[in-house]
Amino acid sequence: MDLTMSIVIIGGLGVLFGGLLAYAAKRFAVEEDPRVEVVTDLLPGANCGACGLAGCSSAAEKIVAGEIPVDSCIPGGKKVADSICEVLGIESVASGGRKVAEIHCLGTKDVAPDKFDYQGVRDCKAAMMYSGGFKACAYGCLGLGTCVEACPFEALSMGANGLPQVDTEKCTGCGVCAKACPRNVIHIELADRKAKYIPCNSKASGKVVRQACEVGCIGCRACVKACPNEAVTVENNLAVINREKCTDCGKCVEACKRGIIKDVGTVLVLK
Amino acid sequence: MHLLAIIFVAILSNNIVLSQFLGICPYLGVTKRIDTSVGMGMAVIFVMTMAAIVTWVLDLFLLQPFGLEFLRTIAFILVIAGLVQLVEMILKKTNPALFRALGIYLPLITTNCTILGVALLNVQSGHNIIETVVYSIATGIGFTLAMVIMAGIRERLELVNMSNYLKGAAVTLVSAGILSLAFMGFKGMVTL
Amino acid sequence: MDRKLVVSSSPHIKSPETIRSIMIDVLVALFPVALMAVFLFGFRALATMIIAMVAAMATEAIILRRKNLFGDGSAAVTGLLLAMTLPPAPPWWVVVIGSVVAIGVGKHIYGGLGNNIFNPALVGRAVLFVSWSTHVAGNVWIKPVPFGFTADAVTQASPLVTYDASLGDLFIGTVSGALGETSALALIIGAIWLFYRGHIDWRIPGSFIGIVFILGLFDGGLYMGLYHVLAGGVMLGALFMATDMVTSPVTPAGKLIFGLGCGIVTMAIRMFGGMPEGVTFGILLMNGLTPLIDNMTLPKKFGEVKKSA
Amino acid sequence: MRESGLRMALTLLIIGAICGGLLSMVNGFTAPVIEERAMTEFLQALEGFFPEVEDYEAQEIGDEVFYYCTDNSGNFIGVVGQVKADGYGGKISYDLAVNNSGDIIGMRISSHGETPGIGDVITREEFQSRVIGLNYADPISPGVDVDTVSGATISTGGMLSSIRRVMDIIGENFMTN
Amino acid sequence: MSTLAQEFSKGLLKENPTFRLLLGMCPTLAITTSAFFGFGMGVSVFFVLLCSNIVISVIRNFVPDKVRMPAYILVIATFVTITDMVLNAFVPELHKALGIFIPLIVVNCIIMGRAEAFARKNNVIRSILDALGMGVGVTMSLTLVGIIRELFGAGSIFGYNIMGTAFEPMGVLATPPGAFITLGILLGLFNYAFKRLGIE
Amino acid sequence: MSERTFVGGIHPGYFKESTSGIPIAPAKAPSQVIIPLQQNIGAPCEAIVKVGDEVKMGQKIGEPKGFVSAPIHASVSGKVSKIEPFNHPMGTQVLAVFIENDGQDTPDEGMKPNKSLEELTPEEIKAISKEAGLVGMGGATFPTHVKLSPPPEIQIDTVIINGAECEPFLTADHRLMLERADDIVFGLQAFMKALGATRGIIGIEDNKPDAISSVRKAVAESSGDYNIEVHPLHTKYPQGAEKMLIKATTGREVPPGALPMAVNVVNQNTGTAIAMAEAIKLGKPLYERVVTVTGPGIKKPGNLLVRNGTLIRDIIEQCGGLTSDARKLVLGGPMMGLAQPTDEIPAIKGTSGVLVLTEEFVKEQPIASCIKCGKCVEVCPMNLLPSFIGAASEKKVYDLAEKYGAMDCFECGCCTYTCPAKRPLVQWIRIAKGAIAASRKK
Ligand SMILES: Cc1cc2nc3c(=O)[nH]c(=O)nc-3n(C[C@H](O)[C@H](O)[C@H](O)COP(=O)(O)O)c2cc1C
Ligand SMILES: Cc1cc2nc3c(=O)[nH]c(=O)nc-3n(C[C@H](O)[C@H](O)[C@H](O)COP(=O)(O)O)c2cc1C
Ligand SMILES: Cc1cc2nc3c(=O)[nH]c(=O)nc-3n(C[C@H](O)[C@H](O)[C@H](O)COP(=O)(O)O)c2cc1C
Ligand SMILES: Cc1cc2nc3c(=O)[nH]c(=O)nc-3n(C[C@H](O)[C@H](O)[C@H](O)CO)c2cc1C
Ligand code: SF4
Ligand code: SF4
Ligand code: SF4
Ligand code: SF4
Ligand code: FES
Repeated sequence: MDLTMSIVIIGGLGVLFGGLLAYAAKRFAVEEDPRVEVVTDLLPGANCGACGLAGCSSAAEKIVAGEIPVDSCIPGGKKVADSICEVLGIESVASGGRKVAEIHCLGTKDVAPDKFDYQGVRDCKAAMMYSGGFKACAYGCLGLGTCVEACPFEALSMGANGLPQVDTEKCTGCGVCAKACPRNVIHIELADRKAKYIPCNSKASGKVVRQACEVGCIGCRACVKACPNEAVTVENNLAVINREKCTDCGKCVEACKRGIIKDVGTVLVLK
Repeated sequence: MHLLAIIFVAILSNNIVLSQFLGICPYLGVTKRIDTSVGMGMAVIFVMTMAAIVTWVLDLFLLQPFGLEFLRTIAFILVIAGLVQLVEMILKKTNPALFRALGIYLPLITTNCTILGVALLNVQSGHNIIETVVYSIATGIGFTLAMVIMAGIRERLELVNMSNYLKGAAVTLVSAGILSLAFMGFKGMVTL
Repeated sequence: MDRKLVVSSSPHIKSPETIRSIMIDVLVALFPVALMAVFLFGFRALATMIIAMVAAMATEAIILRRKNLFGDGSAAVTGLLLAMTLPPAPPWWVVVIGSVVAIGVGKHIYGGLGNNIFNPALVGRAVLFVSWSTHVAGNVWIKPVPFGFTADAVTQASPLVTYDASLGDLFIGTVSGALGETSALALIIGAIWLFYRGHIDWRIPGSFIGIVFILGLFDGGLYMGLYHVLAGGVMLGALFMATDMVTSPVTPAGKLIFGLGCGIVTMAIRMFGGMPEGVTFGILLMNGLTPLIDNMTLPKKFGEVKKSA
Repeated sequence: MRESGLRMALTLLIIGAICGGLLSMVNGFTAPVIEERAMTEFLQALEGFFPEVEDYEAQEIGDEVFYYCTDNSGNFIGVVGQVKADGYGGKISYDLAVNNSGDIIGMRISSHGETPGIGDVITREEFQSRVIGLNYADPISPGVDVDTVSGATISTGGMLSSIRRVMDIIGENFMTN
Repeated sequence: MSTLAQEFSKGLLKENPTFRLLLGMCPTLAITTSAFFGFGMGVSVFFVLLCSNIVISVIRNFVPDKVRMPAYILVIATFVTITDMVLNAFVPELHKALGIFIPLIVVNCIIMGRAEAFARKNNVIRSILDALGMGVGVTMSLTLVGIIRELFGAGSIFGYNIMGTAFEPMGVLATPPGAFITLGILLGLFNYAFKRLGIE
Repeated sequence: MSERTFVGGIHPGYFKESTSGIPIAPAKAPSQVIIPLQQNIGAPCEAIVKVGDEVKMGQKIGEPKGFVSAPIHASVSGKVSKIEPFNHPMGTQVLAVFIENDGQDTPDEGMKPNKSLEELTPEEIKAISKEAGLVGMGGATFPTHVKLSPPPEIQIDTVIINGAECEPFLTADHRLMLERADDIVFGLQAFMKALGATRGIIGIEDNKPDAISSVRKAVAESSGDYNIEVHPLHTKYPQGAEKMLIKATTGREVPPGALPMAVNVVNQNTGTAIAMAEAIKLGKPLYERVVTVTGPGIKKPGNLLVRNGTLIRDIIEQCGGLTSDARKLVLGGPMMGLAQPTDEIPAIKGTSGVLVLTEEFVKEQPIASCIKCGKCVEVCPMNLLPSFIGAASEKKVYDLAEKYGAMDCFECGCCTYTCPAKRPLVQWIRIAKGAIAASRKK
């Protein structure tokens, strides 16, 4: 008796709900793209905002709808972009190599003095509101760590020298830090490039730089002349190295009297 | 008077979260903002009451007559899961506005132990249908109350410099503990 | 110019008041209360207060890895107020655990001074109450012996159980009870100091005591109204603990609601509940509601015409 | 037709039937054990109160049950009430045993919601010893005739009031001599 | 295969259901007043988890997607009910202590979570290993919380008096507030420990 | 017997004694003035002189580029030596006209008396104020002619002269009220006529009883048929903030985000009134103003009549120079003034004070957590929740900051002044305002 009734009741309830659900599923069907959910799962879920949207799920929606490119998620990189392509059944786009943040300032406290004592909120943007920042160099890093705070991946830390350090392992190249920095000290670059680079951001004239910083680029063009590959140019008083042309020969490093030309990597991992 | 006592006990002195430990998962998960915790609370009140009524009827007319009380767990949960899914589908189609307000919480609710817990408590303590309805609504209100208080606390803690290790679930639990201490003050006021 | 100037946001002058000066003011305000406790309950009361304060300050110093024991003074206030809610002579380890819980759980889990949601001293007391009720509630109230600094302890029931103390005794404090709660007189003197220094505002104590009095009227007329205000922890709670700025609302309307809530819960517990004393639970509960209250009572901006909330 | 309604219903029917059947079988196996255990447990409890108990007869008074116990010669040896008291955290269920001269000889708390460390003193010797030995004719007014436990006045007071009430019932219904 | 070992070990620490995934918190709080109850609950969850993981991974290919949830729930509820009846018959003391939290294992997020996230996508072997790891993880966690609460709240562990007779237990640990606070602090400590050990 | 006041506010130390008794003295004209081409809120000016040009004192050298702007005039006679960016009190670099002073002070021909006030039409008064480059001298440097031209649908009925001078340390307005009361009354009459207002009010804090009686006397002696009242005000910072002043004198409350004209009021500083009077009576444009040079870091404090474009360093030198422990230079008062990184900064139309603070004022105190004492809430004259705005801004949750009223803060500084936890509330609020404004623009 128990046995049959149990079977009948639970089985019956099963049928009832199976049937009801089946009916309801037809009757109340709502169009929804199931791929959105799948794509959301694929995204890293850090909700970092590097894609410029509110979070990963809205990015997924827009990606599926084709409103933004499949490789919009910078932290996810090529891997995620490829798997999204797979889901959406479109051909993989060749998104460039992995990118990382690079700090373009070597003006530590010892070599680039402050012009006045700033008191108040310890935040670079806040400090910028008072006479354009306390550092004598109007382009250098203020060292209050707004970028460190902004990084959604804990890839930045404030070094003992008062400049932010990038942990290239953790950095996803999302660029959130670069956007947060009020002095545009952080550039996003290819991770595995072979080239020298110039960790200075000063577009001031050589005279001004000399007063404000012991190491900053003064735009003297010694490196331009030294480079056999025409990889170095000076724009706005600041030398820039073209990574495509640079062969990493090191001639410019010898030429620079201020010693500001560095190997990619040496400064990046400085701890 | 008896019904009032049920309400008092269910909301305050035997609060479902703070002294009965049911529904802790959403309590930790959905109390980040006040408005979402209100939404979740409303959804719980609705589903809880509906589920309690249906399971009460089921128990009285199907399980008890055949002496099949041992099937309560399985029968109830089946009914609840089915119901929630049905409601979700129907809401989505017929009332998209309400669905947007409550719908996102519905899937969470199936696996929320308050619903099954209250359904079981109702039949175990021999409530009649009126008591069942009152008890379920009051319990839902108690749940919402606890949720909203915690959401207020957590919104404030958002603006606070505290250890990252304790942020989130850990501090929520400690706060729940102190709140639960405070709610203990209501015990002994009304006995059922 | 030869010197480096300082640049900061306006304003360029600041009031001399600091957190530390406020906490010292609270300690000063509690001095008459402490004096009264020693006067009534003897040196054992002094020992309890010192143990609580030192334990609280030491806990905080360890958590913050701070050398200075006193620091900003808030731990000392917490310790002293915790002692004020305890019987004259609980075992020393109960007092120490109370202080550790108050500072550790009540305060530093939330990130320390200013960030806690619940009144630390009351968290400490509530935990003690539930853990060792025999030591901090029940048969522990010592009969006061004025000037009997080393007199033997004789226990006596709390006036909230017997309901037979005279209003005069309750006002002066010559009744049994927790260290800091018996003497309304000393509490009022202390509170006047805080009021004068601008650290407390009339709203919380006013609404708290007011509603207790009004509800007390229903419990037996004017006499009971006054009795409920004077007996037990209402005065201590309303003047020193509900007013803890960190854990009470900042908005003026919020303060009124907060005080009312504390008073109503206290009286509900006293009149219908299982225990003689509801102040601890009333305040803790309202502490939990404080963020919501603040949010619901945003003040009307200058010049703003009536707009719903 | 893979996702048809029929298939859905059928799947659930099969799973449901299997589950139902399985449960029923397990129940058939455990139910007697549970029942038997409950019986022996109760009998053991009765024996704990009255070692010489041989037979008993249940009698429902209000919503509480009283067991009228007799020894092997059928003599009335005492009553055990399965009764309830109002505690701090809800109802306290307990068994109260009274011998044939109306003295409480034992009690056992079967379930309660009192605060551990405070109200659960009712389960301990400290409180129970105050109750054991009381006669149905004694006054049992809480705090007056029998001391409550301070700090747990509600729990112990509630117990004492309930005992008073139960003793009245017992006196009325069982103590005919 | 090393990944199989991972399937098992992840539940112990890295994805510990209690301290990392914060699942099934209700019983973790409610019934851990003693080490034995914690252990008993852990084992019950373990049992249900194992059985349902096996069955679900076996039937996963036959169940239409739309009725996936009801079907899984049926399976889980069956094992829960069996646990309930068996405990009631043979370990009545535990059954009484765990009370309503036994039927509520049905909705314990760990079990449904594993069914949805794992068993439905993986074969039987992997599902068993997953269940074993998660089950051991839950049992360990619940027992740990139970030990702490019993030790300080009653002075004993698994019923054996540890603290001596002079010890006056800290009653609050046996109450709901104590449960919340203990678990909160433990969680904080675990977060700290995990960070220190580099387990993300 | 002072007026009703507003809720909130603070009573800081006033520090006014060191300068309030010292009569205004003209400052020595420097050998070179550096006149920035941006001297008011609104659009900057365009230079209308070239390097090498000879200019006369009072000659227009900057022509406004927009409606909300006022012309700029030379403050000395001499030769324009260069026009290039230079430090500006706002903390930026702004194009400035450098004039080598020939020491002659040759006046410009344009500087000649106008018709009498009775004969002038409102339009003419507005034109005079515009040509004279009048801007508000109470701090915000809003072009006066704009204030005198309300939209046609608004009829201004009351003009208030702000003689509150509630900022600690500053005494320039106080001295002006003692020494130039008749011109203040004349200026007010001009404003009233320009706006067709029927009521004039001069509000003065009651800690300046001598100024009150001096102005009362001037009102009594004034000619013309104007209804002018002198209102003593409760001494409390920020009594001089226009919304608070309007509330205290007329009982009207300017709604959040609105201007005084929303309640039919226009409000002008005493200095502006005198500049108006001088513009009418003498045809003199605004090229010099009274500056209080004060603070514990100044050796010989005083009130100086300073030419526009004089370097602060020169001004300080004339006041005996700095003491050895001077550490902070503020232009304006201590509550709202701007701290400067250097003293190589020219005085401009809005420079009401040069305040030098010493070591003891700049000791940096650590920022503690908010203890929610509510003192900032109590003192906020706008009735905002500074503590929560600050906390929200600290955590960069700007929508919450907005909810608690960030956008209605006028940065009076009461909250920061009073905060026992030493929280930089105003700075956080400013950051939040910037962020909110930026997100609104999007
Ligand atoms: C958290 C908490 C738990 C309590 N638990 C109990 C309890 O289980 N039983 C009880 O009688 N009273 C309980 N009380 C009430 C108090 O202990 C109350 O003071 C006591 O019952 C009155 O005793 P007294 O008259 O000796 O002070 C509890 C109070 C609190 C705050
Ligand atoms: C954008 C803006 C527009 C203004 N428009 C007018 C106006 O049309 N009429 C007027 O009388 N004042 C106007 N004002 C001036 C203000 O009322 C006020 O006097 C000025 O901002 C200086 O005030 P403060 O020193 O209190 O900041 C305006 C101010 C600003 C900032
Ligand atoms: C906080 C605060 C305080 C102020 N204090 C004064 C003051 O004491 N005296 C004054 O003339 N203006 C003061 N102002 C400026 C006035 O609000 C208003 O802008 C000025 O009186 C308008 O006149 P003006 O345009 O002639 O400068 C203050 C402004 C603020 C925001
Ligand atoms: C008026 C006033 C009352 C206070 N009351 C308490 C109190 O009741 N309990 C307490 O732990 N601290 C109290 N404090 C100290 C301090 O605010 C408290 O430790 C904070 O809650 C810790 O963040 C008080 C401080 C003041 C100024
Ligand atoms: S890089 Fe930019 S944001 Fe980072 S510390 Fe330097 S100035 Fe600040
Ligand atoms: S360092 Fe910058 S680019 Fe790299 S992850 Fe962090 S925010 Fe993104
Ligand atoms: S919030 Fe703004 S208006 Fe209010 S006190 Fe602070 S600075 Fe003044
Ligand atoms: S004055 Fe300072 S400490 Fe007090 S509430 Fe305001 S911000 Fe917080
Ligand atoms: S276990 Fe109760 S809600 Fe998850």
